[in-house]
Amino acid sequence: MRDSETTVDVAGVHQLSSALRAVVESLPGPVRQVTVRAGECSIDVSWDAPAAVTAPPPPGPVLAAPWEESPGEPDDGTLTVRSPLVGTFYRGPSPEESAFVEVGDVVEPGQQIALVEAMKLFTPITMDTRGRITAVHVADGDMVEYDQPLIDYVPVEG
Amino acid sequence: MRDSETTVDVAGVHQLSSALRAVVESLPGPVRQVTVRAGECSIDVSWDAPAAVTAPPPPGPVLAAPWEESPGEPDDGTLTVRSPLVGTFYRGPSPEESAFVEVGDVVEPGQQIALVEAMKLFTPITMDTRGRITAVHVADGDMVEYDQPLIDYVPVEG
Amino acid sequence: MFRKVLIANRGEIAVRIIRACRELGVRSVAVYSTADASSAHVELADEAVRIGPAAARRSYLNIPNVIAAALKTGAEAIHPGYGFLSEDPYFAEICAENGITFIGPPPGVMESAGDKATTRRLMADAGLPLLPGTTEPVASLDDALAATGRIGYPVVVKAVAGGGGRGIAVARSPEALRTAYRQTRAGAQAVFGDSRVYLERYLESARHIEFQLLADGFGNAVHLGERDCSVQRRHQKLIEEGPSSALDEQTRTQMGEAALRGTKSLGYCGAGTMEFLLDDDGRYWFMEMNARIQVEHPVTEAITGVDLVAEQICIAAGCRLQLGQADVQLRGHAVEVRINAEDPDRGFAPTPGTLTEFRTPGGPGVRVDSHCVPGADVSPHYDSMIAKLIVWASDRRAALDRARRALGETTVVGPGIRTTIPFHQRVLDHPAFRSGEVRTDFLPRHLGM
Amino acid sequence: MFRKVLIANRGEIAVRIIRACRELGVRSVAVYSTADASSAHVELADEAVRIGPAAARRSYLNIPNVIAAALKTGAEAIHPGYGFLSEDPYFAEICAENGITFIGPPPGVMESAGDKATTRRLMADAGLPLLPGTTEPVASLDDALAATGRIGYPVVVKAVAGGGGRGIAVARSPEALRTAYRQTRAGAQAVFGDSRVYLERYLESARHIEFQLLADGFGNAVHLGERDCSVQRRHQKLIEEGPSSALDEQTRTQMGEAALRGTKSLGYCGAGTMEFLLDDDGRYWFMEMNARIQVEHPVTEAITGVDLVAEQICIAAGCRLQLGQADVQLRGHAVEVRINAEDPDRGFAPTPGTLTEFRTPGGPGVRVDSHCVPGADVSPHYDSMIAKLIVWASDRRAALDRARRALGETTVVGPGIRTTIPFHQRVLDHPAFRSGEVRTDFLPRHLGM
Repeated sequence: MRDSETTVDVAGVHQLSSALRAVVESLPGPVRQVTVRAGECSIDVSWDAPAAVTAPPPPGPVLAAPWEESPGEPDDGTLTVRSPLVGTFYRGPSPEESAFVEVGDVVEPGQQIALVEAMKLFTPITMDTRGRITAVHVADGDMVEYDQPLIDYVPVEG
Repeated sequence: MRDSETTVDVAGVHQLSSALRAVVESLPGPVRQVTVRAGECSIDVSWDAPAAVTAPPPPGPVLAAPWEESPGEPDDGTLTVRSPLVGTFYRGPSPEESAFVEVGDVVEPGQQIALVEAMKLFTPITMDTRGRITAVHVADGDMVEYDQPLIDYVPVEG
Repeated sequence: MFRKVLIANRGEIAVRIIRACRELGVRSVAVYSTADASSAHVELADEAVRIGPAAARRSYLNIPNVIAAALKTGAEAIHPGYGFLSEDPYFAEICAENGITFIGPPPGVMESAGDKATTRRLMADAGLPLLPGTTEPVASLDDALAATGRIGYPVVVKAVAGGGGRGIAVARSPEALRTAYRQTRAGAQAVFGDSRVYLERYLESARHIEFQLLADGFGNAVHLGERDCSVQRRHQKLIEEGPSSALDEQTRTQMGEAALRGTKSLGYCGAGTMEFLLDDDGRYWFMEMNARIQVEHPVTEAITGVDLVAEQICIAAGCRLQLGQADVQLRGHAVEVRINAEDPDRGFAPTPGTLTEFRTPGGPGVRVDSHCVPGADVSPHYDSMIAKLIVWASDRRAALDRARRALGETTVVGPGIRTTIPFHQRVLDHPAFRSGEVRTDFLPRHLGM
Repeated sequence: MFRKVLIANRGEIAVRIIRACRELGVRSVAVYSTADASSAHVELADEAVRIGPAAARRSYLNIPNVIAAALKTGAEAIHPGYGFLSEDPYFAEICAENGITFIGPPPGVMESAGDKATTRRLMADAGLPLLPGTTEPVASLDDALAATGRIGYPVVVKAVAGGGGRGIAVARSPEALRTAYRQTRAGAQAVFGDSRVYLERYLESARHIEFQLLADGFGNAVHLGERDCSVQRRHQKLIEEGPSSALDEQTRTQMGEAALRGTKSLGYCGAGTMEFLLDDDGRYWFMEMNARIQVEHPVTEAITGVDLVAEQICIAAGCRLQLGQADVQLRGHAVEVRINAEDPDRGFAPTPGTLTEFRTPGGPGVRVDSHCVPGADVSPHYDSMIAKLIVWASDRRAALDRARRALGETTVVGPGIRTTIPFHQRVLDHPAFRSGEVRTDFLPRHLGM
């Protein structure tokens, strides 16, 4: 029982609007044009660019992953040094001293570029090959996980 | 008691939406444009790029259905008379008498072609249109379910 | 014991009954509408018979088709579950006429329990406390207005044929009573085909306490403690728990004995529930008798360890109740929440659709009763229940913590589908609910709903 | 109570512990290997730290990385689950050195319990019955052969550092003993880094009965009844149930008291299990003490209503045990079956793979503990368990019927994946199993396995 009758069925269009959204969300791929009709009411939509598909609902509790999962190697030849253990990342030998490396430095094979500390054991992080540092992903003193990207470099011919 | 009465058949659109998805998922290859309609409701979708097809989910344990689920109408013009109730199927008025129809018979609109008995009530099954009987799917005395295919026929011009 | 039982229902309760049959070694026959062709109860049963199209009136409420399905499959008994045909004495009679056992009370008892005026009279005779009201249906609006002189306001107008919170309206003034009287009569005529109504004093804020009962055909009966269903929205239960934090052992014993007395005076047989209101002075009042298995029965199963559906089937098969009152020991605390496809932010409007994701919780003390699987449709043709979550723990606080944990693990996703999960989480986190101070006005008072 | 606990494990037991933490209001930290990045324990925990590659030796057994993860996330305690680091006294010591509470017994107690020869001596002193055997490790093959003169054949050679059915070999003749002695020593050296072995009389057919124990740091201890784990394959448990149909109340009390006596003489603290063999004359013999939560702990949870993992955490946090022996009341019967990705027809060979379908049972009396969801990988790197199914009912027969019903509802499908479900169904249907006449030789005797 409704309190007031409307001459045009605005409520119906509202209801259809949510049905329309459900239709778009349920379909695979970006759609260009949709019409839904129920009795007297209908909605007709077309997108200029293909419809941006609504993001799927959040997958439950958010994983507290501080770094990109398997970011893959970009195509520009950049390589990544990853953490071989869990611990605290240090950019230099002590707070007073300067960092082992800075972005832009060219570093030699075997040269130390960072330090990871766990249980008072300090594990030096070293270069395998000659390269120019292009990014440092972790701040001094932050915790790193196993396999976490630490430092990016581009190989440089010897 | 509902807060708001549904003015348009949103439920119908929802059903149609899941039917639409099922259609898209069931078809081979990427589709470009689909329209589904049932009574007052319809949905019309077109994709910009062809829709990426999700593989249909495995059908799960087999339903113990004694007859083909929605066999669809074949292309040769055959139509099917289905049971309007649950009961026992009889081909003739009594065991002593002959069947109402046999395969090959041409039957007139309104003519009785079978009998379904439930709770000692006998429901005659009759033809809507003129047609030639092409198959009888159920044996005399077998139980039939609601909507179960009973008899096939091909319409014959009067 | 029966060899084969037909389940005249769908959804989670059909699944529940099929499970009980399987455990008892009884074959099960599902009936289903076209809309439910791929539903879990069809898949789980030993046999399945299609009985009609989606509309319940032409399928699950289609008595000739249900009976024909039972006769043709050789089912010796029919379990009606809840809703649909479960409280229809006419259906129980037809079962009897066709030599099929109806798993429930005898038709005469169902009729008495279904007629609220008759039940009130019988309960008054058995010495159960009744709220001030009319013992007979009121004959006219004038009679109703006159009766309030004795009863006082607020007053509730109830359809004689109603029950489970349907067919009732509250009036706080003579003007409101005029409207309530007319509307309830008209609604009752339309829905139940019986326009008779009676009046009862309305308690704005009370505990809804119900006792679970089991009675066999040999005069044996036990009660299995109470459930507290005070969290309601417009007289519909949303959360049920047991035991009630409002009852001490003495009150529990008294109310249980009263419930047994009332049950016996009805000549009851099978599983049933007697509903009471408990006011703030600790007085309890008989409300109604439900002659069916209830949605919230798992709460009692969790705290007593008794399988109520199996007991129903055994009693209907003519077995003697093996339980004595002393065997019924309550242990720990249980809570049930109904996970419905409804949008709590839009007045609990149903949100039917297809479940693209459906993950239920597990681990200790967690029970899920559901007919849903990923890919299942929540059909707009039937009720919107997706699952019942029942948790048990050693005490109420641990049970609430567990319920919260389990709800957090539950994933229900589908286009357009919203669920009551966020609502339940809000209630479970609410200090008033956690303190146990919950009455039937909890939602308006504490959640503004 | 702790604010944050790290779980140094994976799979269902990690999920189990995270659930307990959540119900207690404790934040949980998961650790995981690269292979488990999308595993349920990572998703359910409040935080997660990647600790190594798939190989357990470099991840779940990598003590520096586990400890670093705890220190960096501020976890105050580590729960080791079962397997992996759970019985490593060295790990418990390192936890202590780093100011982290190890949720388990003190390192010294773990060391005693882990050294089978030491435990035997302590238990003998506490008056527990021991099977004839050597109280000290045997020094040479000649000593072993000489000891059999006193012990008799068959005899079992056991690694001092073994346990849980690993590092043992049966000999029925002096020739067999030569081989068993050499092989067990070599294997124990390789696996445990400790080649010492001792001898014990071997019972071909006995009941495996184990008592669950809880002890706090204040000298309070209770036993929570027994589990019967007689259905074994090569000393590995496959089905566990409780109570045992072989114990009457008097024997249960006697064995429970003996278990408590032994527990106290070890200075035990936390949750533990004492394993006994019960021979056909009704005599029981101490076997070993397990200083961890066990796979089959839910059987005890089902019949006692006690949350063992929550109790472990509370005890480790320094809480007093709230349970007295009189509070422990056994109710009904529980059965646990392990659903493993193994092919029973090919010697229970693991069948890893991806689960395309995974549906778990529900309804009354059914508990599922699992880390699997549809799409999950059963990794070849770890054990092959997919889920534990635990059912409870009012008596043993009803519990077995329920287990059968629940297994029938369980769907595990994936390319190449086979499960132990058909095996469990065979056992549950077997007349000897149903009669309760189950001993450790059930598989060879009744199933020819």
